[in-house]
Amino acid sequence: MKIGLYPGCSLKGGSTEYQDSVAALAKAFDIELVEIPDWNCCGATAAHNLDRELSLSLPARIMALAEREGLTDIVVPCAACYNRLSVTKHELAEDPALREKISSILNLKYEGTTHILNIIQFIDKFIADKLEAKVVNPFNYKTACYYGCLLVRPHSVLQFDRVEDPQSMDNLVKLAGGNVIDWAFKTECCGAGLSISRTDTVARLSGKIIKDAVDREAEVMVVACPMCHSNLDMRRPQINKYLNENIDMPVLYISQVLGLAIGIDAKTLGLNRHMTAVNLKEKPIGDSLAASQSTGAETQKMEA
Amino acid sequence: MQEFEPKIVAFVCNWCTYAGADLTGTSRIKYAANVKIIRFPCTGRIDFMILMKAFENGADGIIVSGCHPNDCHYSSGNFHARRRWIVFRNLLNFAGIETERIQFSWVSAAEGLKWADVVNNTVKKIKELGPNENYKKASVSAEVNEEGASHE
Amino acid sequence: MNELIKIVTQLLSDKTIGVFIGYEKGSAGRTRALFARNADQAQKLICDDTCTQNLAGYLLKPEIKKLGRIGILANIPALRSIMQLASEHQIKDQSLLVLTANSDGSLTEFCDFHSIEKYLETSDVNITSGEKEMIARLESMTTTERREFWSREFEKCIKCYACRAACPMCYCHRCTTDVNQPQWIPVASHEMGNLEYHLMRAMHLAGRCINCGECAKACPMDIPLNLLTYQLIEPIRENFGKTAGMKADAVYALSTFNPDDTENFIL
Amino acid sequence: MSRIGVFVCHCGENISATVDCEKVARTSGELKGVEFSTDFKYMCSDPGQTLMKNAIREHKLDGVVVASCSPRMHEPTFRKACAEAGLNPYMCEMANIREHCSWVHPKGDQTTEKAEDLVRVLVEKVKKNKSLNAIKVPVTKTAVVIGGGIAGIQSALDIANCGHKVIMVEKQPSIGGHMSQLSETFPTLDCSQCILTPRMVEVAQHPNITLYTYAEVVGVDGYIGNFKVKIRKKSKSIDENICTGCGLCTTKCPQKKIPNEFERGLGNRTAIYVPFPQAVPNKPVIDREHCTYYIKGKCKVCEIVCPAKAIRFDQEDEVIEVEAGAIVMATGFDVLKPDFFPEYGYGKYKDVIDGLQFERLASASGPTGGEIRRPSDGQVPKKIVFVACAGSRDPAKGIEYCSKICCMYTAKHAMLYKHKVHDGIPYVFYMDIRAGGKMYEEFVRRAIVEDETQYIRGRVSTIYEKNGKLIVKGADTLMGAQPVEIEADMVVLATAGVSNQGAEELAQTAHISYDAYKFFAEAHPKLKPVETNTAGIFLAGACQAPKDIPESVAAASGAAVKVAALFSNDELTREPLIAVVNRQAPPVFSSCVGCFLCESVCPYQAIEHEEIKNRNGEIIKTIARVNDGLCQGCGTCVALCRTKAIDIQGYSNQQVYTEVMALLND
Repeated sequence: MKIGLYPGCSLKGGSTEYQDSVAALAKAFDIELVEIPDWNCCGATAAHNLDRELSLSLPARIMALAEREGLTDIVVPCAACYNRLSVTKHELAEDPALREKISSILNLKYEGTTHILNIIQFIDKFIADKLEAKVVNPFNYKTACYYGCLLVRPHSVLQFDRVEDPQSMDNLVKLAGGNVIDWAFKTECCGAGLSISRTDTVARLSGKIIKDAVDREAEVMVVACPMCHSNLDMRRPQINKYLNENIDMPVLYISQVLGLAIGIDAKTLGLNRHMTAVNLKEKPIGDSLAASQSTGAETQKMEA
Repeated sequence: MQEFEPKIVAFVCNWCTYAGADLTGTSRIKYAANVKIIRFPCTGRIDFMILMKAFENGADGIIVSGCHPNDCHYSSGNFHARRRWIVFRNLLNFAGIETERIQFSWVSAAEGLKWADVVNNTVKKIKELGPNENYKKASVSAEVNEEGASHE
Repeated sequence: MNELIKIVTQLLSDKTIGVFIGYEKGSAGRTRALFARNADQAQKLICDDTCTQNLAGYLLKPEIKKLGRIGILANIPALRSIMQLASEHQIKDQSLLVLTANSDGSLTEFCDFHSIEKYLETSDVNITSGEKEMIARLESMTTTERREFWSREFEKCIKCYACRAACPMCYCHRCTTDVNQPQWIPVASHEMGNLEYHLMRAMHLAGRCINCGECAKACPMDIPLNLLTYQLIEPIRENFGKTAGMKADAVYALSTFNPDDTENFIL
Repeated sequence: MSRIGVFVCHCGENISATVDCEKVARTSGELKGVEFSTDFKYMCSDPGQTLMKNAIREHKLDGVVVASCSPRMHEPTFRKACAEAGLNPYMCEMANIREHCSWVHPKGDQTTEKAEDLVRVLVEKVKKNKSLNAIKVPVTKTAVVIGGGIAGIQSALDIANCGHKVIMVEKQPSIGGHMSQLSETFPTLDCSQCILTPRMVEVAQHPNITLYTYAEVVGVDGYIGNFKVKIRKKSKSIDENICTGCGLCTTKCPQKKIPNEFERGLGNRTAIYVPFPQAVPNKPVIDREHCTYYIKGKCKVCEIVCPAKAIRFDQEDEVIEVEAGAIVMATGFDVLKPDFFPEYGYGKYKDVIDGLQFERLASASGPTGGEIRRPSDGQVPKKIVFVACAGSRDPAKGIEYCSKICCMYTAKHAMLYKHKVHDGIPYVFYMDIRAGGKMYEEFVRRAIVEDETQYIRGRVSTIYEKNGKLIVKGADTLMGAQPVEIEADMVVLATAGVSNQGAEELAQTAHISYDAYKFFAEAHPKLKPVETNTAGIFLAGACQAPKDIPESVAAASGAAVKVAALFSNDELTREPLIAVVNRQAPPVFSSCVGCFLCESVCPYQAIEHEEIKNRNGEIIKTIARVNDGLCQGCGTCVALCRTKAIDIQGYSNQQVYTEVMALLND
């Protein structure tokens, strides 16, 4: 099975462990990830603030290249890239004239036939139903799933999960044997692109997120966005300073969590590359079963 | 040579298009005088045979118009009419009769301007198509045969 | 064949039915309809591949109806006629005794509509490939060419109404052709009258025609007038999802609607 | 030979400015069958009408064509004038030479010719017109009121007090509806039960009202004046005639933990129960879903303790059919299920409740006896956050419309809370305060000024629990969209008012239309607000759209007046422009062949089967018959009928055929 991969800058730079873990996970499920040849910047946080056509042309070129390669499903692990590609696809689908114009700017035919998948959608579509059978080390930790903003907003475009109270990552972690916590900061702002320019703001915003998770006894936090990860992981010293505490709860990518669960070794998954050390204590398997069952029961009760 | 002035009959429903054409009048919007309206309670009442009769008697064009879908005064008469027209147009086309000579439209009681447009565009189109020779030819032979056979 | 005679003889003798409509040998090597009212007459019954006429056309004739309960040897078109007539409230369930000859020569007896519906589900009810080709050829012509084609054909029509008489769906006591207040269809068989008669006939059969072709077979002038109604079968199936003569409780395609019916010609 | 009169109107200069009216009158006078023609400045004026009436009498006219404005304007005027002159009103037709001619074409011969054409068409049509008489339909002077909330109660009492019979159908075991759940009512803060219960009792005791509770309407046939309504009386498992309502059974029932619907789940009830103490009728029903006997096959404690021996375990549902002349729909509304907002935690946190639950908490007869105590631990909340527009005006997640009542009841809730918990702080998150209505704005001001309710203009983004508090996060858009966090003890969501469950099915059963939100649709949003498109069926209260109590009551009385007006005559008259199936002499009887393809084409179910029988009672033929009470005259059946057996009066085959002929053959 050939799936297109758009890594974007983060996965090639600060978050190579995300790329490594996604690759390892795909390999474990016999999925061939094909990096889109000659890919370019998605425009990130800057382009759409400056120039609309530029902000649409950049992602459109990426998708047009994928179309040319005959790739239909594109996994975009970075939530920011996923957002830009999805928004572009949506806007060009709505406006045929604009689509023509962008095609002519690119000098490349853009049809809009690719499916853009974020990491969770990718796992849901190609891995989830085979996952449980492969779990060898249930991820039996109290886990806080953090989604951030870019995965779920704007809802009218992405149509992904519940916008204020998403569940999809929680469900994946449960499949891996995890004990997810119900908490309040799943989609609160982490500080996003202020990561570099305003570390004080990031410390305050990300600090609240970390604090609430820890208060609810989370042992580990799971994310699906390199930017969230860098704020919550790399800025931990500033966060701890702001909170006046010493919180060492690690922050993992969802691909790393699932990788661990199916027995991929920590090094391949790049766990050693995190700023906040990942020191997860081994737990007996029985614990996790009891835990996941009890959460299951709770969820049922809630739904009822 | 005098310009061809087509004869066009409009079969319209009382509640939407007739009222829409009234609005064209109250708004003093001008349109071609070739079209004359015959009032029906509903498009559902319009029999395909009355369209054939209009052609037979020398109409160069026909307009059929009523309430937009979901707006029917009788809730569904226009839906039934629409089905009938889909089939009738198919048949006319297969029999080699120009379906372009029948203009179907939805004109609501608020669309006075649209009514004027429908009329003007139909008149223009029928002028381009010219007189309805196919039917006229057949009608002439009919008149000869029908002499004295007309009922009253 | 003997099997058929045996069954019908039994049915007639024990008065299960009053008359059986089947086929017998006619003149010039052709078959013709037989209305067997007793065992003797039943001996003349034949059943072979010359028996193609749609006998359902006789079901509503008062002369036949007064003979008592009717049995009929029905081919696929006749079965479909029965279904269509049932949906038009002309035949009641279980009022008929229907026999059908299968391709292997065996006989199937239907006691109710439901079993006929089941049987038809797996039967071929399409028009023949030859007829399809004819329609395609006409459709590929220009409008003027088609008009000329039909003009030539309708010119031949002598308004004998054999097509109407042969059609199992033309059972009205008073055809619109015969209405003279107002005179919808010109009486004489001139071109206009003929055109309007045939258009009217086709519209009245739209969504009801079960493509037995009896109209064209009956035409003494060999006008392919079955094509007019056959051509409408596909658009009606495609647009409205309806095929005539398949269900006894079917709702007529033009008696119902879907708010989402689509067209491309209404402004 | 016809004797037709043609009257050409100048309409001041509206027609005569572009049409040569004298010429139109002159040429139409030359048409075959035209006995008299004239033109006049204003045909619709008194002298114009007098001129017409005189001409009809003087020239013994048997048909009239008025060439003037649109028939949609003055057809009734001229038909009435004809009738006054002794001519059947349906022998009058109008040629529209104003809207369709003089106003849309320039002055000139072509315009005058068109006017002449139009007159000729109508002259020919009139020749084919037939004298028609208005249709008379008998009226059954009984009204069925569906729904026993305040709207149904008001409507029923008003109709019954006019001296007509009323049958009230309520699906719950008691009448009273949502109003009986309310604590106090805005803007006067009088006790809801206190003003409602006397009305409920009045319904039960009114000699003209028959009350069926625990019952549903399952079928509506017929038409205005002559409905047949099928009512399913669900089995109550008790004999109502014997039961004294002592209530002993409800105290002994072993099933005591069933969430009480009336208390919105904040209290419990037994399996045999009376929904609330003031219920009317005050007799219990057995909820078979929860009753031990129906589940396990044994128990029957209620039967054992019942002093009147009124328990009937084997009682079955009963379907009855009643005849009625009119129906009032008063089925009320429901509130949006708050699962639209997972982020508000309804269902997850016990202390996040909806407005109706708060009403029960504040009600003196409620589960807390009127004390505001939070459901989780019974503590008195010190801070309550009220969230207005929880679902209303929210196209993304809820519904697009304004639920209208929430602004007012939220202000009321804040006040009630403050009156009961003096040191408590009520907060209200709102979008706008919509307080149009008598004393409404003043009421909200009181909540803000006197009762110190903290109104925050902004939406709530999320609610979560932390250390036993509900953290409400929102924005204050009047303070520069500043984020706001409130540590509340309880949250009340003003969930949107939506159409009742089953409203769509009921609308289909009754053949009335409903809108995109499944509220019943009125016939005209301004001028026919309590009528439906189906003659004889009226609307009262919140089944039409969210309404507060005064509005519901006003609409209910409006509907009642419509019913009373309908019942003021023994017969009602209708325009005779309807379809008819032809009849002929035997043996044909009718050219209808009884294919009944017209049956499903009729939007009004007006096609019936008529059996023609011989002297021995044997059926000779079954033909279609048009029910003249149901037929509205669309003519769709006429166009479908292959044999032309159905025709429509006023637009008959003869008439339209003649019009086409006249138009094209000048």
